[in-house]
Amino acid sequence: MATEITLEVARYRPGVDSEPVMQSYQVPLREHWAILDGLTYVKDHLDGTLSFRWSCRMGICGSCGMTVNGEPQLSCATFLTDYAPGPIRVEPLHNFPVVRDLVVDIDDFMTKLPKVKPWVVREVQSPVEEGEYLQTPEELDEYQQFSMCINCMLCYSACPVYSLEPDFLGPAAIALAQRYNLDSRDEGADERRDVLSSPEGVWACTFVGECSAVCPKGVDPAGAIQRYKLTAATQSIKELLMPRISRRLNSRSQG
Amino acid sequence: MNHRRSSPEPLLWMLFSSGGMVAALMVPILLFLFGIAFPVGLLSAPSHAHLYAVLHNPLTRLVLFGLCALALFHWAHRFRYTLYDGLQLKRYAVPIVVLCYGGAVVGCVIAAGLLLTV
Amino acid sequence: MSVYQRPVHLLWWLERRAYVLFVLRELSSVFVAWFVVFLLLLVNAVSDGTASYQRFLDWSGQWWVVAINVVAMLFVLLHVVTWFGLAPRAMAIKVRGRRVPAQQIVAAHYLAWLVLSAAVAWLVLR
Amino acid sequence: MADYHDVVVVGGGGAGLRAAIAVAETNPALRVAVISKVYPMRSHTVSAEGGAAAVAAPDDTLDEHAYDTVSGSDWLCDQDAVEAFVAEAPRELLRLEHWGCPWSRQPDGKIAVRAFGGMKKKRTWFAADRTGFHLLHTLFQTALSYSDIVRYDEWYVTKILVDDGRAYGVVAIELATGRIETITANAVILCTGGCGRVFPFTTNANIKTGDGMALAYRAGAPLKDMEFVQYHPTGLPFTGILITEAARAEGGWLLNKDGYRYLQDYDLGTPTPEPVLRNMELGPRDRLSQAFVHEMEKGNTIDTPYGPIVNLDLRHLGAKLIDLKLPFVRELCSKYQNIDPVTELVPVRPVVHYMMGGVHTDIRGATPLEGLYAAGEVACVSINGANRLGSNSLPECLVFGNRAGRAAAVFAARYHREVPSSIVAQGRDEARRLAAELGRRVEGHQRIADIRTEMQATMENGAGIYRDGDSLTKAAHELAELRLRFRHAGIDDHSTNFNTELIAWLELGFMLDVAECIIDSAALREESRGAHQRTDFPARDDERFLAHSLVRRQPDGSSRVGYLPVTITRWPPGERIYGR
Repeated sequence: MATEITLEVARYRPGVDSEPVMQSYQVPLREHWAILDGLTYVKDHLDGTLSFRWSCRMGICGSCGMTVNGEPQLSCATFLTDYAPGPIRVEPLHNFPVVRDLVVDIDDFMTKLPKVKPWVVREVQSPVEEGEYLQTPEELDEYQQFSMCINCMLCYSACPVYSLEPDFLGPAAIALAQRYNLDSRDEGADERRDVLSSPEGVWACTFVGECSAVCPKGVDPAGAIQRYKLTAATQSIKELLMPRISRRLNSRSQG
Repeated sequence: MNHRRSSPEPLLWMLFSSGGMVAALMVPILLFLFGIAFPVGLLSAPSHAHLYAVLHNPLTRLVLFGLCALALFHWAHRFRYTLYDGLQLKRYAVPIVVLCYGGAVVGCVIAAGLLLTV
Repeated sequence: MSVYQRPVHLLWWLERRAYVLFVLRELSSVFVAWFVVFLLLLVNAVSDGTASYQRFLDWSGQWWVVAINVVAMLFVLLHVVTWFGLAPRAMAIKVRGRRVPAQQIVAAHYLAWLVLSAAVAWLVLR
Repeated sequence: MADYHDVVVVGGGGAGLRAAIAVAETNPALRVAVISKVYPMRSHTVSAEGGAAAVAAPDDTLDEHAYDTVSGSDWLCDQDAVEAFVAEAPRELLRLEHWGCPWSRQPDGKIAVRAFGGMKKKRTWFAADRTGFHLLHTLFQTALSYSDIVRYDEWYVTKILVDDGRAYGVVAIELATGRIETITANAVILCTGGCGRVFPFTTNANIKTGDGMALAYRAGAPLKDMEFVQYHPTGLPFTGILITEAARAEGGWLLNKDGYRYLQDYDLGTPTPEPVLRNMELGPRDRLSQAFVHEMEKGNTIDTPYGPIVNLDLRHLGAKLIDLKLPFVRELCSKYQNIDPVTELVPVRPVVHYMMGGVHTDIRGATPLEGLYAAGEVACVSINGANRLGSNSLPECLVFGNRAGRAAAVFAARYHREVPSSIVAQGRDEARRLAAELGRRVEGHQRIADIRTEMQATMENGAGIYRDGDSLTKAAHELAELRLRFRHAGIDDHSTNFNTELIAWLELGFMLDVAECIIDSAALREESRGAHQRTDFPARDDERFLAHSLVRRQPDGSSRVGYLPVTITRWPPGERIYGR
């Protein structure tokens, strides 16, 4: 096995470069080394000016999403040896504005996330003194996989709809909304419906399915979206067919 | 709230997905028989009398109308988004919507006319 | 702060294999629509009488019509495979409180497909 | 003009978010802000795996939880703090449950609890083995519902502003733009976590560089019990990734090179097939890590390119239990070690995990510096004493995050003062200093990474699981030298946008301060207690050292260590007994 591998890293210096330029670095090719280890090697020994985000290096904090050979990946969970003999092309996540080198701006997601109310909504909050809200393992299982989202943004990077339609809420935000909709303790589905069942919500999704394919945590945002479409469409048609009943329901939930 | 109730998307999506399901279940066999097997002589085509009898059954006509209508709305919805995303033509949303769903409606009317006059 | 925004190519879907497959899947709808046209031509021919039906059979035997239908068949099959494959992700079906596994939902779809296809074939070929 | 908030929380992890919510709930009229160098959901709380302890089962009592904590701490904790902690922990975890935390459940829908090291009863709540992740995301998402909580995401705090003995805010850099801002406040809460990164081999994330400890220390607040560094017995070799104690709580065994459960040789009980509480693999972390060192000295460990290891055996647990209770362990092993714990042994070795010490606070989270509060790993209340029990740190973040938030809210409202003009001037000076550092070009300079690597090696050699006077003296000298070199370290990156090299340079400065505090505190504690084991003073010495060390920064920049008596309420110092 070769002892080194080439990383071709996208560099972008705002105000200096008009678009990213690729720069090559030779890094040691070692077993167990993730792409991230290669990048920190560059930062520590070759070029201190390279900027990228990272923290937990165990695939749970969601900081280090990058485009590796064209695919969105967590750079801490993608290994150099899998790409030998290289070169490995490392670029920032697609579909986001690039702030610097491999760092992208995710403010858009951070602004959209609160809009889907990703928290428990209840008409009456019981005092904690009364103990826990009961939830069976089966009820937990209903939403558990959607609670696994680490907000790493790989799904947004893989979503062509998001690249074309910047107003689209996007896979992770909708999956997190469904995480609460499907939680037996939550009563907020109706409050979330306005945002979810809007043209920028689930209806913009064409089920490309790449969000789920690239998710490092096995969340299925595409599935969450399709399930929500079915729920929302059924509800809408019920309201269309039985306007009086649904109006009464609506006025109650709004009141 | 008004915005939500007036949005046609849920209805259009329901038509699209029903159409997708019906098309997946029914189109392959019909297309195989009439589009490939009979024309290339893999199987001998049924007689006119037999087909005419089958078609004359109101149930057949109802099913075929359902198939045609839903399949057309399936096409309309998917094709609309293919034009929006695949060719980035969303700026022409209005003519695209007219073309797609208008086409489907016209298709439904023609289908109804033809099936009623068998 | 100046940021770099990567441009979206007109044919962005050529960038990844999965995107190409997606666009092909979406284009299958065009062939579904073509099938409706083809079917309605058949219906029209049958209702116009024997001669008209024979003319339809002759026309549909022309090489280019067969070619279109073979391509249409491939696309429709792509539609079937992708549609059935994605179905369990859009529906969470429960039987007696237990979630039905995805493979069983897919299998049920294919079963329904086989039964319906057999019924149609029987009706036409009887 | 500077940004003003009534309360500024520095750090957006478990303690910080809990504190911010507490401020918002205590007094909705207060303006509260959270400043964090990463987006809150990236904070290191996310990596906690095993669980959070709080009395829940009917056969358990607060006193038992308190006693386990006190004996686990080798009697160095403050027992009033422990009593408050165990009393409030269940309420905090229930609140998390109400906020949506997906705690694992019993079949009837009640909270499930698991065993944990050093605990006499099953009382550790868990969300599979991703407890910290779920806890952090639940807190973060719940915090989003408080639209009044202002967030400064990816802002790095460089200084606490102090006037006349009171904290009035901070100076921070916005990473994306390089903008330097003075953010004033009537109270500041530090929730920046620990400093595992001063050591070479740690479970800690890259962000855990002791910023808050150094910020408080430089602002004049003392650091407490800094010599107590917890080594977790089971980290993956090379990466240092944590394999949770829950793996042993569910029944995992530690085996030496002969496949022998060696813990039985270290006064930790006798091996049983089923896990027994406070026995063998369910002993406290300090004792288990020390046992590893003895095994190594006996030649019973296995040498690998990444150091000596022992094996964690989970094979007898079976795939079903592992997938249900330890799915993350399986994922981490397969991804980072290329092994499947269902069929293979997991190589592990002790790894720096947690700082028992931190910024000295009272039971309300207040530091001696007026207006400055601290909670979570950055703080030392102390409930952890000389050794923290596994699964006590998550509830600590919640209980004391809540307490610090409430106390700061009351303080900020009751003692509200106009921010003195000197504070703004200090802010301007700090901004000038940072700008100068950013522009400073050094010829043939020292690399940041080299100094950092040498500092980490120094810490491991000088203040590892076992220390002695010589190793500590040597470490102190090496640190002094590294400090000199650090003055000549420069950065290559002079740009203002997302300059991670500037941040790394600032972090290194903080880490050198914290490292010095650890070494100096350890050198003066001439006894062995909990995680602080001196080979030259192998016994516990309650006469001289039943006391917290307090290290203060002197005007000349050097440190001075003093002592503070331990608070004892109901459990007089006794022998730590496990497995018998």
